[in-house]
Amino acid sequence: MTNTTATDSGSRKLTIARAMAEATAQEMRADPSVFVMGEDVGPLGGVFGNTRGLYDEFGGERVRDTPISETAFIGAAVGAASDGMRPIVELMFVDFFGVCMDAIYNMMAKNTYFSGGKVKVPMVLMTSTGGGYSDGGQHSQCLYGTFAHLPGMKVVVPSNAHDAKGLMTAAIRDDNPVVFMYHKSLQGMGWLGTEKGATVATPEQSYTVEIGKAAVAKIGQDVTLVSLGAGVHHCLRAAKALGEEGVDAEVVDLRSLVPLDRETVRASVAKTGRLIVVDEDYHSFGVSGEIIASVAEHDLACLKAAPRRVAYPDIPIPFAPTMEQWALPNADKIVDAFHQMMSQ
Amino acid sequence: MTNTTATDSGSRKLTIARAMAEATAQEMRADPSVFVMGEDVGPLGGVFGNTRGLYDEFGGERVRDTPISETAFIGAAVGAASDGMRPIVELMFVDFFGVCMDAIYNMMAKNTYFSGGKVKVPMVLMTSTGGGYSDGGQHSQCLYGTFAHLPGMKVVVPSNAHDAKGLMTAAIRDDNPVVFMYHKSLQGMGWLGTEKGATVATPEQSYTVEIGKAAVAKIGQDVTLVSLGAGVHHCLRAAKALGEEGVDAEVVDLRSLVPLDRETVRASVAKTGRLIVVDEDYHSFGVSGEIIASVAEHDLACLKAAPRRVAYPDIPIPFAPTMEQWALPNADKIVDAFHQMMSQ
Amino acid sequence: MQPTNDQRLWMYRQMVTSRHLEERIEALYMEGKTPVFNMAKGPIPGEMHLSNGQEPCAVGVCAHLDAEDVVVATHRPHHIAVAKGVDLNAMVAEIFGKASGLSGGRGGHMHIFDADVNFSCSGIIGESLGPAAGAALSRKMQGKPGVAVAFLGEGAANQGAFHEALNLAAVWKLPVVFVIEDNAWGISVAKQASTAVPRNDLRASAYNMPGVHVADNDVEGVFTAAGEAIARAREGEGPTLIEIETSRLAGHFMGDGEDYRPEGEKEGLQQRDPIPRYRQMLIEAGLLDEAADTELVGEARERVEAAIRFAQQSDFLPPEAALETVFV
Amino acid sequence: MQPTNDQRLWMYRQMVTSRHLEERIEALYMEGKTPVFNMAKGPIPGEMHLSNGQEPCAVGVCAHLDAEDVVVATHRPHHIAVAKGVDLNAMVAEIFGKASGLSGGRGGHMHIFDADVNFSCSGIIGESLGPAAGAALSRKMQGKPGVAVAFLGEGAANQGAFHEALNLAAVWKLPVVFVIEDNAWGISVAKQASTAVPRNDLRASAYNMPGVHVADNDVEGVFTAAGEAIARAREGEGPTLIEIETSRLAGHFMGDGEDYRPEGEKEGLQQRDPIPRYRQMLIEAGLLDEAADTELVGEARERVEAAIRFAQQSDFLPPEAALETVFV
Ligand SMILES: Cc1ncc(C[n+]2csc(CCOP(=O)(O)OP(=O)(O)O)c2C)c(N)n1
Ligand SMILES: Cc1ncc(C[n+]2csc(CCOP(=O)(O)OP(=O)(O)O)c2C)c(N)n1
Ligand SMILES: [Mg+2]
Ligand SMILES: [Mg+2]
Repeated sequence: MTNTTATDSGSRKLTIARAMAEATAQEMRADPSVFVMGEDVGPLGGVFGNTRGLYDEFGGERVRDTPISETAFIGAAVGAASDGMRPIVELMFVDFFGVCMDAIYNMMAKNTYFSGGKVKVPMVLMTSTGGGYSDGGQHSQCLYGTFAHLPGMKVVVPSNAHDAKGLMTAAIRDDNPVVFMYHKSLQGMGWLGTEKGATVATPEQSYTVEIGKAAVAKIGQDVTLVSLGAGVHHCLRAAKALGEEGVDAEVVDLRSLVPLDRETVRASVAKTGRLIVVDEDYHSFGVSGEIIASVAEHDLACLKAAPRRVAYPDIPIPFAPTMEQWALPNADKIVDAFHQMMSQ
Repeated sequence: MTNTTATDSGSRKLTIARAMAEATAQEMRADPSVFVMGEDVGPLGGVFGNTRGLYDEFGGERVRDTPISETAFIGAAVGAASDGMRPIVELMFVDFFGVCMDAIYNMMAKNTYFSGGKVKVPMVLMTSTGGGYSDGGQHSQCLYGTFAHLPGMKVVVPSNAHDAKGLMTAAIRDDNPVVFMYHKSLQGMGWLGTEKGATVATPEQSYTVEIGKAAVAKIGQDVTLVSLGAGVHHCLRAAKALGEEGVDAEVVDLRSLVPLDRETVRASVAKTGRLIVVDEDYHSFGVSGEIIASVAEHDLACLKAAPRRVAYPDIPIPFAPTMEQWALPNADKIVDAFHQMMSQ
Repeated sequence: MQPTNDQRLWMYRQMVTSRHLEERIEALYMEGKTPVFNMAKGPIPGEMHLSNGQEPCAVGVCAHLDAEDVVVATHRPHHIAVAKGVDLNAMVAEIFGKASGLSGGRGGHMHIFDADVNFSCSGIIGESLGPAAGAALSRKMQGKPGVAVAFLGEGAANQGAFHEALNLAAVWKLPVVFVIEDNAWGISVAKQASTAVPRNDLRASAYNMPGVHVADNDVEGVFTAAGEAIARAREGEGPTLIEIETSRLAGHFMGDGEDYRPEGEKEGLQQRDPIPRYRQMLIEAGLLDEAADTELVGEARERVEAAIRFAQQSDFLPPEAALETVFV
Repeated sequence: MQPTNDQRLWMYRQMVTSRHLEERIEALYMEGKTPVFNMAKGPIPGEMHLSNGQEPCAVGVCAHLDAEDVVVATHRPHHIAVAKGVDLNAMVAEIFGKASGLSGGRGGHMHIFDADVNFSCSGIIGESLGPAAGAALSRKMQGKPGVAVAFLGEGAANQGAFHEALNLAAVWKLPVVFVIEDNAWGISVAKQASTAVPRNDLRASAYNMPGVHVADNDVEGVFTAAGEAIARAREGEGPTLIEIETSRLAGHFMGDGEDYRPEGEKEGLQQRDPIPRYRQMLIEAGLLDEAADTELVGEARERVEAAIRFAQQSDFLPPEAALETVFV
């Protein structure tokens, strides 16, 4: 396994969309059992660009447009994965999980256990997450907590193209089901707005990023900002703003929720004594609560102040940009949370 | 609204199954718009007994057996609820949510918001939860966190018949969608084993228990045990055992997850300084993390020790009773958790 | 069942109104999105699914409906909303996300809810069907008049919800009509690549209900088929499935490059644009002349312009209103 | 397509084996559950769905299958597992939750997975279909031999997954056969109260695939229908839907009071028990006599008894093994 980090990646920058497609193409070249299924993944190249070019190179047998039948084709992926194939299947928006969650969580995630480890289900379920571009309450959710809560599937959430490529390659090679949640605002598709920080140097050769290891995206001493996906970029901006005030923030990019790298989070908080969790998923019963609890139950004494969260409130996602932007996490809210923490 | 507590309930004891059926019958008598739909809710009276007697009294028009088509009939309940009816619809096991979650969380829970409050969706989704009787990994889950995480639906989890009746009546009268999660081991159906503590004195007349208010099931000074549903009874047993050691535990029965009564939990922990959360749902990204975080972020200083959780591990639920019982929360584990807390 | 002359003119007027609305939305949507197309920008952000070309489906069905009847539509709802009589000002304001919008801007264009005329929709494919069946059940149980209509795309006919809802409606003999707008595409996937049968009305027999096909985006063909189906429903004879061959003149959503279309397809569709065709028919039938048409079109446009002005002049809700109406 | 004499005897032997297995399980299941029936008690806790009466469906289909072929079954899997050649010892040990069980006791009776003979099942209604289609796709893509068969109940034919999977299989022309075991009941709900058509094979036309009906729980009728369907699949001609009229001689699960059955139904079904009927046929055909039958039955019983002894004598895994095999 070649592990590469963002620093030794040379200078070629890729978007996450291209990084995902490149990892997929490389694995498809190397392994004939890898194939792709989903809505509009073929000639269109995926609504979010992450299968672009694959149809031209591999044809319609291995890059399959499906009917709008998520239960059937995700169920089919489970059946194919247990029969020697390595399907990569796309749920176009994570918001649609409700029409097909049984195939995902009761079969994909559990068949290995039900078989005592004898049936492998090596498949990747890719799905887009996130809002911020006024797509309304059925097309803007993150649902990180929803997937991470249910056992039997790994859950990865990359924040940049380097990690996306390496995590995608690792996911395809993993003998377990992996849910690959990519945030639309990071895809580098102009029409969704583009978080520049996600488009980073990405090696051309194939490599993996280990699933289950968080990254310290910025080293700091004064406060730990923990996030994932798009939230990492809010944290990095907040860290910059705090830096101008002389506050040295550390930013932890979880990269995966299952397995969850509690060690890295705890080590960081042990150093800084302060924790702010930033999550675009719903506030309650999700990622932010889990991270805070994981620290508090482990070592209360290391905390110099009550931990805080900057999460999406427990409301459906409103369409109007005024309301949606107000509700989303951003760097200012993180800086405010830090100030409030210090004033208590 | 008549609020009644367990103490002034007289002496007639009911099982939760009967309490639910009684509340439903009373509301059906009072309000012709209330009706029941689901698999085997008719002549059979519900696999878990909670619609027993309704078919005989109200007939097949108002107590409707459905095809095994959860997406259609829960979707139909949404449509009927927005059209002047008050459907009570059953998802036989919560484990089946994956075939119909879209109707639940993207429509039932959001249509009111999408309409700016103009469309009401007064419906109750009843669903059975929990394991302990070797029903395997697709028939034993709690999934409390899964439902509580997603906005727009109230979520109630009664621990005894008194609360079940009052919460059911409140749920039926609520103009919002309410998910009513009843634990199989508390139903008082002999064939599922019976938690005696769930079958309590229950008034015959109609009354409501307010949704969103936790109950202090046992007052104590030394440690707060927070739980819901079947877990409350584990806590009460643990409290008894601890009492024999001279430790005075307080038991908080959440009763609802949405709204979540953080105040009652925080007030209890402010008093005891110690928190153990007991949850039969999966450990990570769920109820236990949320409760701990809700306390830690609010007031770190009140905690005399790191909070702990006794939750179901992040594994599918095994069939073999040896493994399942080992994995489930119980009173001994709670007592152990307390001892560990004190030895640190 | 043939439309009366009044119904003919009503249908034409609704089609013209919807088309003009969509053309104006198209232009306004692009404001702020050039030279670089970014969905988040401009006065109308987010996805935008236009219904140009599909107006016959909406008007031919809604010609038979009153405000009390229930319609559940899809992610592509404008033409149906117009024909169902959704308040135009409040709907356009909703599309702009304004306080005066149907939900104050919480829903947006994919979530048009107008309780006054019993109109709603869902952005999830196939999810219009269950609620429509449920509304029909509600009317049946209450003994209240009114039928329900679910619209769906031909792509949605491969979603499990389709099967479940049709079966439920048939078993319970509900007063509901299922109307498939077959525009031949589900985003970039052609009907024949995703659907095992050439026509979805053939699937009606799997539910023991009548299946009716309307060819060639024919306004009056829709009128007749829907009229019969809705009459059946009103008379308590149960559900019907209708598939209408229609045309999506625009992309799936705005910003769609439409490279997947076979060459010449779009031009061919535009040549068979149902609105000029129907105008011609009405002129030939002596129901319309140039002057009357100009007046009718002018009125329709003015209604739309007034709604747009209303929306533009409205304010946004204060941002923290986002927290309200989760529960009533 | 007619069975050979060997196939006839094979089918009979499998039916007898399955039936004896179920009768033994029935008795063992009740241990510890009297006088008070409590599902959690006894050597076999949890739900128990017996398949007595449905054996013809299993043997008529599996007579055409090899180990390499894929079968996905339901919550009621024993008869199919026996006919598919699932390791009987390991299967019974699984039902007892033992270490020597197929999954070490993690799955239980609703989650029988035997990769050696490509057998699996799911306890969620309708969820056998997608995986079977996917296994068929896998064979097609790999150019490997083998077909897939999904079993489902008639109640499952109203679940969305049915529709989606049949359509997908037809569009992609997959080597898969869908076999509906119509035992007339979904728990307490009768087929006619839940299904808009009298026979689900009539639904095949909605997917442009052949639909075949087998009446009267007829072993050889199943054999013929399945043989043709599986041959079609092997020849690359795509999927088939079969519905078999069968009978559930027991309750839905053990402990079911069965009060919902019309009077006399159960007795009628028992009189038409397919196993004695088939025995009689084989005797009349001169393939079996009393002595041969006694020997065959004795052998089948001994296989079952050996498996039960194996299971009973096996240990449980250590409890903490619950934590293992979540991931490989
Ligand atoms: C369950 C689900 N899957 C996928 C989508 C994404 N999606 C939105 S529109 C669309 C195509 C729908 O095709 P059709 O039903 O024919 O309607 P049309 O867009 O042609 O009007 C898809 C796949 C969705 N909204 N919901
Ligand atoms: C999606 C889903 N809904 C409901 C159930 C509960 N359930 C288990 S078996 C059953 C009846 C199934 O009937 P059928 O498909 O005819 O199979 P049979 O039991 O008759 O073999 C039901 C409703 C389930 N397991 N999954
Ligand atoms: Mg279409
Ligand atoms: Mg059945």
